Amino acid sequence: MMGLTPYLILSAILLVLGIAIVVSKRNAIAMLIGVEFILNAATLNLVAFSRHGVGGLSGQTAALFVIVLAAAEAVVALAIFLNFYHTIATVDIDQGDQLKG
Amino acid sequence: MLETVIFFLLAGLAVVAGVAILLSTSIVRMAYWLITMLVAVAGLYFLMGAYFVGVIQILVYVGGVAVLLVFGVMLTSRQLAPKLLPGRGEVVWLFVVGFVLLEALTLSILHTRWQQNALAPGNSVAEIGRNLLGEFLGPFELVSVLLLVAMLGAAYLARPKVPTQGPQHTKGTTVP
Amino acid sequence: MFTYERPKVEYKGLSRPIVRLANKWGPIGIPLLLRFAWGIFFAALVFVVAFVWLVGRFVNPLLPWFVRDLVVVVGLLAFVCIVAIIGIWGERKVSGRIQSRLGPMRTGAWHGWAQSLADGLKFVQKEDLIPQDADKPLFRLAPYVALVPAFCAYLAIPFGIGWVFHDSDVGLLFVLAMLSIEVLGVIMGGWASNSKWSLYGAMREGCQLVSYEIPMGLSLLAAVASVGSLSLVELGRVQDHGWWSWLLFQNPFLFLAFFTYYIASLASCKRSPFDLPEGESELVAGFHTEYSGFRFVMFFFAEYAGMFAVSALATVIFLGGWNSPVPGLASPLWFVIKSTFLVWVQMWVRWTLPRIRIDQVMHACVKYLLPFTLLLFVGSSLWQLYDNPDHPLFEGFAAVLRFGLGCLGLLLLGLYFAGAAYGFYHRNQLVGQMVRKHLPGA
Amino acid sequence: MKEIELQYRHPPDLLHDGEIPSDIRTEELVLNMGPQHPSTHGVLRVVLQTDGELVLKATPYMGYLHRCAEKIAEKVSYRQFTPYTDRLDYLAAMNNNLGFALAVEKLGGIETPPRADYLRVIFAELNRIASHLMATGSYGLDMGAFTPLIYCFREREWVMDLFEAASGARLTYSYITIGGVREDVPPGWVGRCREFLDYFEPKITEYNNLLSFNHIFINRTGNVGICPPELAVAYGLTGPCVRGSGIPWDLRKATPYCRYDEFDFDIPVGRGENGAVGDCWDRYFVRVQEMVQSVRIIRQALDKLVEGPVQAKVPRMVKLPAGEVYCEVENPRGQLGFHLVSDGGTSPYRLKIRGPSFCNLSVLPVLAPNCLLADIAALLGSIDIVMGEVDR
Repeated sequence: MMGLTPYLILSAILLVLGIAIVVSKRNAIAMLIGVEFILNAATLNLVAFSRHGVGGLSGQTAALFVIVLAAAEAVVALAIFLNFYHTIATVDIDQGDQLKG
Repeated sequence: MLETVIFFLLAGLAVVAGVAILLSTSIVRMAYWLITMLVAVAGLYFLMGAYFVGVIQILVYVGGVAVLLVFGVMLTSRQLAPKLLPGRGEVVWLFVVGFVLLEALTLSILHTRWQQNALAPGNSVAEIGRNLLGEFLGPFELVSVLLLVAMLGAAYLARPKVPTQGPQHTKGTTVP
Repeated sequence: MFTYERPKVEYKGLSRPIVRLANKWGPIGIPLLLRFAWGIFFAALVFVVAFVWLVGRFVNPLLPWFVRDLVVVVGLLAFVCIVAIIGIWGERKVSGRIQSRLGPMRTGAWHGWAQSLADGLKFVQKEDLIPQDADKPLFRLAPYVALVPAFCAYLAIPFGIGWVFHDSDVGLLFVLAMLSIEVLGVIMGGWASNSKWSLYGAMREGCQLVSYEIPMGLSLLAAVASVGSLSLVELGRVQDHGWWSWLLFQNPFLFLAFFTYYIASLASCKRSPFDLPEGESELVAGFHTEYSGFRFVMFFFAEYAGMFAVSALATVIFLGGWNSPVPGLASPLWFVIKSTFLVWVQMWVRWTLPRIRIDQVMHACVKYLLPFTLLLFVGSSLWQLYDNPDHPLFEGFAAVLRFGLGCLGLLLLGLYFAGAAYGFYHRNQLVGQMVRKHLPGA
Repeated sequence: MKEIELQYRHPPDLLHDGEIPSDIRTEELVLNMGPQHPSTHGVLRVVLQTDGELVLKATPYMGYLHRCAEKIAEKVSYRQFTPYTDRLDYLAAMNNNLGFALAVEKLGGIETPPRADYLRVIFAELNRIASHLMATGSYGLDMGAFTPLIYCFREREWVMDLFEAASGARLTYSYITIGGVREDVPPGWVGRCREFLDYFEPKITEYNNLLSFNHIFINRTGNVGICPPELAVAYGLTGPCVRGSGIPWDLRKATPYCRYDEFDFDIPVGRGENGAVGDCWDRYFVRVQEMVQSVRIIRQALDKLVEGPVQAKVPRMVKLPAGEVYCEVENPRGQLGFHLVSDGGTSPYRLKIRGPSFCNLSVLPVLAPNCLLADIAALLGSIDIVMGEVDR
């Protein structure tokens, strides 16, 4: 029988991987991928607590919220990136330091 | 026993996906590794008996967000690929910081006494629905507003900006 | 003296012993196999069915659960293959009849029914081409990513009470989720081909599927909300009092939701008039331009498996699933008949209508279908609110309307059968005279 | 000319709602459409510069089917060249034969007997029907509708049978020769032809119900590829393309040849019923209406068909007086012109052929920008080119 700990450790690994991706990549879309990793780590925590910890279904419900927020975030971020690409013809975020479109 | 094996398979898949993204230089491959991770995590949800969350993860993340992501990649990636690998100094820093963070998290996880619950809660969709419209009604409404705002924002950001070129054609030109 | 020598076929792309075997016996064996294809096919079919039945009937309680699962999965796999094989043959026959031709008439004995088996054999023999600059791992992976989810969808589809691999609380969502993964395989294949036509196909597929998933889900949700369960078995069970209790006839919103679902499902399995991802007059063959041989067959199988899966979903949710029109005769046979009918309508539509343009596809979804299905969802929910003993007047009105809708459905079906009978009676005029005289079995 | 071109360099917005899809800048792709592409109707190559689905520029390249027909003409005798004309617009071989025969007869002053004239009209119009059937059917295919093509082929087969009975060939007939037609039609042919007309006329309504007035089809073709009348004239479009732009220009009425003035028929023009005048739907529907008119002409010609010889007295080796002549006929695709220069020998000194498909194709780069990718297929199909004639 699996306990809570393996899930939490996996979640920690995913979180660190996500942060590493966000930090190391200069491509906006790759950063978005990293953010998805971080969010998934959080969701995994929530569901694991719901299953093995206390709190019942609240964890799963909160996980749903995270998924929905991630979807909204991805959509807006992609729209921004496409605009970014439209303006300066690249998705290298180092180029986006002009603060004007 | 089987649960443990499946857990390690799926967890391994997710971690491998993450590492592969770190090392990859092709943005489309990255997107597909992300999808691998998402599916693996969905599998973990199934393993934990959270069927609804797992299915929603696949439906929304894999079927929606990931497709959008791949789409965005295709629209932007072909030229001027920005740096996808960090410099050598950065790698060292990344490794140190990541290792410290991971170590801290793991230690704190291992040294905390978690209040464990052997019995799985019911995973009925109906109960989640009741939860959403009962205890979580406030956040639920907020999320719906947020989704609306996100939709409007995305549509606004992606709107056409340059007016149509050329003369406007009138319907039904007369025969000379 | 000139002697004709049978050209030596080189079988590549198979494992070494098979290559040796195929090179030795292929030129003789494959024609022989074709000749006896019907026998082999039926023997395999009978074997699989008998195996599943035997294990299910007698051995099931004695075996560990995974053997039972294994058997059911094998049975489902066989079913999907048969659906695809019959679907491909049926598509050809249907198109032939609609176009006043005969379609395949020679392969196999009766109406060329072994045609898809022969096609399959041909595809297996073909060289497995991968373009030089393709992203090879993704190119190889893509057909599986397209096929496996389409098959997985069947794990949650109930063929009858007890005839389901796994009945869960989220069966409906599971099927939808699986159908939505299929698009990833298509996009993957289109991108990895490194051909611009394929890329266009993949982009169109992405646009179209992500958009049409929403009206599709909303129309289904209208039905789900009126039953109060996401379990497909439960959804089928509430419709077991005869055809007037089918969800299709429950209220006018659901009646319309069935049609919106059907339109959206056409788009989601890239059937005409939404077949833009592979629109051959615009994009040579769309996302599978560069695919050949067995990988192409996998995309093909995925398409037909998807076609049947969306039809099965429509059957379970709107058309009473395995329940007979008159109560008491429920059987998986009804389920298959109804789903096959919906698949046939898909073919009918395909061979009648031209293709829509991509901007029209998006406009149709966002401007018309999406608001309309939202309206249906809200309307159906409101109907649910009032259709109960608390509002006797409305309940009576609803009952009358339900009966009227049921009669409308029967009338439509009757008209269809009348048209079919007319067509059958006048088939000599519809199929070209010349064709009828010269081909066997016409 | 220059002004018109400038005016239409940026043609009107062609999407049905008057919106462009999006201007988010994405990769511009250069697409090589053809020479092997299902909807280029042969070996045409169009290089498309696209932004997403939007076509910014289309450049047609041709020459993949060039067979030096004009040069060959200088080396063979007049009679020997007739089979080469079959291969120009291979879907309308009778009309090509007719054009060449008329050019030679005009220069040589050869009088054809009346029966030959009527037979020529009948065969030319039958071939117009066959060619338009092919054009409309394959236009349906370009739009993704398979079935109309097969229906059109079914009817076309009957026309082919009629041709086979008269000439022995089903595609390249060489039936209309210098001085008349090669031989008289076999007994019973006229009745068979009438039978076909009776069968065929109601079928046109069937096609209209199936394809022409199909809502999807109209949305795909109406307001797409609009070619205004001025542009059509400036680019020298002829045939259904210019008539689709609303200009009632038909050589059979304008400069009647072959006793076309004896027949009563109308010139269908595009009226912009489903969009602007000169859109793809208009060009398509002009063809459908022309089939009706052809049926009318054939019926009248069959009634007038007098007995008599079908060949004028022309020597085996035709020798034309020195001089030059330009003769045009109304082909299914437009005006086919033969500019024949003779130095008094047994073969032309120079033969210049004006192919209608070639001239019609020239408007493609003007109409294509701001179309969607799928509209290119619609545009090409509505211009209805035959590469055998474009490349010659």
